[in-house]
Amino acid sequence: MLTTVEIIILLPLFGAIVSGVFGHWLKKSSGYVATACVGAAWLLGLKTLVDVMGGVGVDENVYTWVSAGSFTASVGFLVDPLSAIMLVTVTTVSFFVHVYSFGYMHHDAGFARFFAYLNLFVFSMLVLILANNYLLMFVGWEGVGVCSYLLIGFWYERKSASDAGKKAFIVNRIGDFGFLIGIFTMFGYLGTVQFSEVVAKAGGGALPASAATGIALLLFLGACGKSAQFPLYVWLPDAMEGPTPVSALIHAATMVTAGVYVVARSNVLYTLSPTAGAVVAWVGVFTALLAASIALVNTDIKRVLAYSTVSQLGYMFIGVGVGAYTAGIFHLFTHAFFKGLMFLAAGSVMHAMSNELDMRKYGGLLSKMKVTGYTFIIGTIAIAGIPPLSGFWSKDLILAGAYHSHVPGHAALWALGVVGAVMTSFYMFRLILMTFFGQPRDAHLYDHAHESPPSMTVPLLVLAVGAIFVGGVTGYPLEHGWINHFLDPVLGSPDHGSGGAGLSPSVLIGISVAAGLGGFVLALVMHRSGRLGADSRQPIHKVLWNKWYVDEAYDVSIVRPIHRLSMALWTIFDTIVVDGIANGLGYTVKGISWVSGRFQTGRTPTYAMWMLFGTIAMIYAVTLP
Amino acid sequence: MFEIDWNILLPSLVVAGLVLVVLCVDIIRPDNKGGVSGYLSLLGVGVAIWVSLSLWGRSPTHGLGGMLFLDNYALFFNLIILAGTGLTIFVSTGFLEREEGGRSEYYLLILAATLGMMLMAAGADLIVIFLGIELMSIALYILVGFFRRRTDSNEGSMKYLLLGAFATGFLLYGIALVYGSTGTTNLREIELAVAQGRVYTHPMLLGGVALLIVGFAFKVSAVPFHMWAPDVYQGAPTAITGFMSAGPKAAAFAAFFRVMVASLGDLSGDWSGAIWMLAALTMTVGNLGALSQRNIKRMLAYSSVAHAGYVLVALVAANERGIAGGVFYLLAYAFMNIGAFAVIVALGRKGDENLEISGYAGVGFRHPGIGLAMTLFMVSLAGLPPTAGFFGKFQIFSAAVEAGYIWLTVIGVLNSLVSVYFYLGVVVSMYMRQPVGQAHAVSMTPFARVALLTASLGTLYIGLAPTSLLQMARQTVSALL
Amino acid sequence: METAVFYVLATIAVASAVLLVLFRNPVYSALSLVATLFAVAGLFVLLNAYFLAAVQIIVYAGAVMVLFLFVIMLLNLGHSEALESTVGRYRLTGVIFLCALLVAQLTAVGTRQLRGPVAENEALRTENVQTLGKLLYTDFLFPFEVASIILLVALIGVVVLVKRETPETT
Amino acid sequence: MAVATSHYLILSAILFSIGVAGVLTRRNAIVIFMCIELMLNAVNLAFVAFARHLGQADGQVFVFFVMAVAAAEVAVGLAIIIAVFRNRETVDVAEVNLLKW
Repeated sequence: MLTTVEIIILLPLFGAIVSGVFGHWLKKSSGYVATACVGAAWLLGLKTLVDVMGGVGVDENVYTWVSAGSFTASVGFLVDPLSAIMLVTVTTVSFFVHVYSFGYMHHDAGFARFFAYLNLFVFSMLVLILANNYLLMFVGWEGVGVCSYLLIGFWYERKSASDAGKKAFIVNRIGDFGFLIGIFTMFGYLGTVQFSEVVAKAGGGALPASAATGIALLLFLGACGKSAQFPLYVWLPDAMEGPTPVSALIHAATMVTAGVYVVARSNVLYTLSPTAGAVVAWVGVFTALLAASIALVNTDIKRVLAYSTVSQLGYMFIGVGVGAYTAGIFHLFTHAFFKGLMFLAAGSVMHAMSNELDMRKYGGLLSKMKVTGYTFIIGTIAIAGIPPLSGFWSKDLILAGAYHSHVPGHAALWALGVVGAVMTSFYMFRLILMTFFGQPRDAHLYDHAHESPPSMTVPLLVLAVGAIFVGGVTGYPLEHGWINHFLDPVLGSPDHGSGGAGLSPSVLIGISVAAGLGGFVLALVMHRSGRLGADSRQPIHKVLWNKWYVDEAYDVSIVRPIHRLSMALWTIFDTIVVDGIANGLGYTVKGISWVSGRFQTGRTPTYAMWMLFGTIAMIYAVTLP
Repeated sequence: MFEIDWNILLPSLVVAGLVLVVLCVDIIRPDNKGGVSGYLSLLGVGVAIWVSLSLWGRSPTHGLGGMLFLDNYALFFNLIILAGTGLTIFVSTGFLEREEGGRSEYYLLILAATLGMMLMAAGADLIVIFLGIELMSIALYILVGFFRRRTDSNEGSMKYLLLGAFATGFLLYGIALVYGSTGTTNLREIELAVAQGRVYTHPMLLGGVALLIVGFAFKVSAVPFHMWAPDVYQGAPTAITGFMSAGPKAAAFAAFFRVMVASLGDLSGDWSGAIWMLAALTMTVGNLGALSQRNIKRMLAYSSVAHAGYVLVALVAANERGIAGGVFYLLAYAFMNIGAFAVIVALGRKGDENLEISGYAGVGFRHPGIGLAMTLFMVSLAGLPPTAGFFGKFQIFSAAVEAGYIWLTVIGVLNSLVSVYFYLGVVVSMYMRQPVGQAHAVSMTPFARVALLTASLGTLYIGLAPTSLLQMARQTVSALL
Repeated sequence: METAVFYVLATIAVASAVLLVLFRNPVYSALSLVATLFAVAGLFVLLNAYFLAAVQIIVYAGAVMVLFLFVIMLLNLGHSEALESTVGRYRLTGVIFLCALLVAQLTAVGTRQLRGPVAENEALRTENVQTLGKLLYTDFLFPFEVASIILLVALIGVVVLVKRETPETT
Repeated sequence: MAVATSHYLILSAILFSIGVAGVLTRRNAIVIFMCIELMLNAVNLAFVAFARHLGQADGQVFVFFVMAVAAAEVAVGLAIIIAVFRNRETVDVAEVNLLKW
């Protein structure tokens, strides 16, 4: 008899097989099968969460994959509060993205194929989060990678899409390398890859601190690849070449959070190694700021959201890096709702605007797309960290955790986090204002704009409800909410290093709320002055009514430097350094490959010559001591 | 006179008898075009597998004047070799008819090569190993050039022969030096001589070891002794290429491991550094070479070089898990690689073998079964979980970490990651490229279908339920350590 | 006396081996290989390997080399000078250097302690053929059988590779 | 006074290396093949020298097998060369290089 967990995992696999193999005959009905499978998994996921809340956990080995000597690897599943939260997050977003895709992909020739990939992805993701050992987790890890690759390049006729797929693939290889070596090293030291045993053995002192640091950093390298952290984040913005539901599901809500999950799951290692934790937190904050500053100036709606995702993932890493694991996972949870929502809403906008992505051609859409517009605004308020919407609760928990942590420079960490929050709020409201307010900038596109079909708007509404409430319901009161009681037993409560010293909690909350509102006000002011959307290196519209002197000063002293800095960061880091490294790596390897091919001349004497070289070297190598 | 322990001889005797039976059938029925001989060969291979399995688990012995071993190690390799042979015969039936008209000598030569391989795995004396290598090689030289009117087939054959004979020279010189310094060519006596310090001159022994390594490295196509492999793999008839990459490689490793670990294990301090370099180079050059290939046979040739590198890592580690992992990996490799070649054969047609990877565009949709099977083989070769290839690599690399070879593991993992690119390239071509030109029908004989199915199921089974086979692989190790 | 014979034979062997490599004409090369084989056969006699010396002359210098010459004549390569353009000077230098290195290595590993007296085996000298024969049919019976299969395979292989097909078979 | 075994070995090494040099420099496949035969002969010489040094017959038996194998290899090799010649009208290994890279 199958257990609930097994059914949850097998459902999407079944859906994938049906729509993949029989999609040719099933045509559109394959979408129903796929969606029904995920829907059932969603309901069972909710039931599982309720069970776990009632104290019923699962840690079962379903099948001994291999057992040879001291080495055992099983296909086994672990359901504890952490994986239950992940399970609900993944299945919820997946289900609504499936529903949404009905409308979005309706006219696409690859309808069945799309659903097959999507289901396969859900299956792999569930394996990833429900596995009870690192080996099986790696199976899911690679599975989501392959699905992501397939889905980014879904419209493979477009060269940019297949290039983006390739890039994602190459960059993720670097991460996978870290992950694999991490597993090997862990196995070498502990002789096991089972979570429970790793916790027991590492917690019992079987792991020297240096080894813990090494393994933790290697795993973090893997996490950087999957979760798009500096310097491995470059693939994510390009991944927007995929269909929008894919961006919402994989590249915002689920797969990219796998890295955060891994770090949280391996919390015992990061607790053993404060160094590794600090590295995680600082990489997180750096990424958060870098990506946010790029988002400040980008005009491609999906790319802004992509950089925003990278930035928010950075926040999650700050959380798990400083030891506030609950905060990190909580933000993952809330972020899935509002970022998923915003991507789907962006898809709805694109749908209405003939797939135009440039925000400079939008404007005034609110009157035409009420549902999309208002839900998008809800998502924006949520991500800006304005109470009482979801983002506020989780982001504040992270910032408070950072402020109180032991990590070197924790106050700076907090301050930078707040700066990032201002930027977040600014670029998101900028997006909203440019898209839904003001005058339409492209009359032709505007005339054809229309609200999307219900299959697309209903998921928006549902996710909007989530974006409003999940944070407050689970996170109130701050630091003592349900989520803390639920997750802290597994992940450990963050230790408040500086205790009550420094700013009081209410001041911290006040500052972070002010940051969110500040960004909004800034965006609004600039919108009013017409500077949003215009390429600000162009002369500014002179005729605008509030041509205040203050505005000019402000422009020179703040906006332009920030703009320049953002552009510089974007050019230097994104397009030159990181992109260059990623592409360069590809070209270098290919180049070496080509050069090494030249040795293969096809002439037998040349081959014999190399053999003689080898022989002489071999005699030397063996006979010399 | 000495007593003959027939059990020791039995597996090779079955195959040798089969060679003679097939020869007689060919003489009696020269016009059967290989049909009857094919069926007979399959039957015989089945018997040989059954014999090998029934001898499994006995306490290790040796006999025939100390020339042959009978132990689990040899039997396990018998299984790999015979599985490879059986699958190749299945694949060959339709292939031969299509390409050049079946000729029954084909099966006879395959069986002779198989016999040679089995002797390499079971040989207890360098002379038997040498004769096994030569029997296998001579049969393969002929098989590579079997399509004698094709220039590429000829060319591959000639290159293989010249370089193979060249390498034989080094191998023989190595055997001579080992013989001169220990006074024997018997593997167990060499082990004793080394252990008891009865070595005539130590540098000479080491020189001999170096040249032995060269000889074996050529047969397993380790860098820089690999250069024949891409050309020969490309030139050979496709079914034979698959055959060559599985059995002969496994057999060469069988002899290599046995000689290095069992007989010369005490000298591992001297040779493991050299093998380390060999392994690192082989993995790297193999994968880099494969990266820029457009011809699928050539790509798989470089891939087979790279895979030899992974197995060499097991030899460097030379511990229980490593050797078991290496042996296990060779089994998995036999299935997935012959499977891949079965697909290549299936997708070719008379006069146009369709070997460019770009020619695979759209195959995944037009022939879902074949596409799925090929995806499985490629994913497995790339070592993605949860396939056979992943599991073998996991064993080998964790053994290397256990033995303290962290850097070699790092190189190996990096390589394995690079390799995903070109293996998935085939999958991408099958599923994500529009086919150019008219689709053509794929005709597979029932036998070829069976081969493809067996290889797929074998690959799946080894990946999903490796326990029993891995246990068997571990039981072989006691013969060496 | 023995030493003198050794050096004479060694000189012949090396000189004709060098000529084998240097002659442009494959027929001359083949004939110099025959000379080397004869010299080596003489060395076998010095080393008490009378049977092998005989085999060397009958099988190797006789049958095998005749086969070589036969093929050279068959393909009419006897005087095709154009076939062999000269090897580049750098390549030649490289090859000579590498081979010198190889000689140095092989002698370095091979000869250090082998200057001493040799073990006497009376039977091997006086009853060479009998001794070998006994060994071949007892201890080495199995390899002997394997060698026979190798020869069989080679025989079949040659037929496969060069036999002209009758017109009606395709 | 018998000639020391080391002398035979040095001679063997020299002959072997000349054979190797021939393989590397010649372009006629048949001549290359002859050079390989020379290498095998050098090995045989070493074997016989070792056999005498150790006072054993095993080394001589080994040579016997080497000769048998070499004969088989020559037969197959020449057949292959003939097959190549029939297709290409050449036995120049530098020209037989369709398969490369």
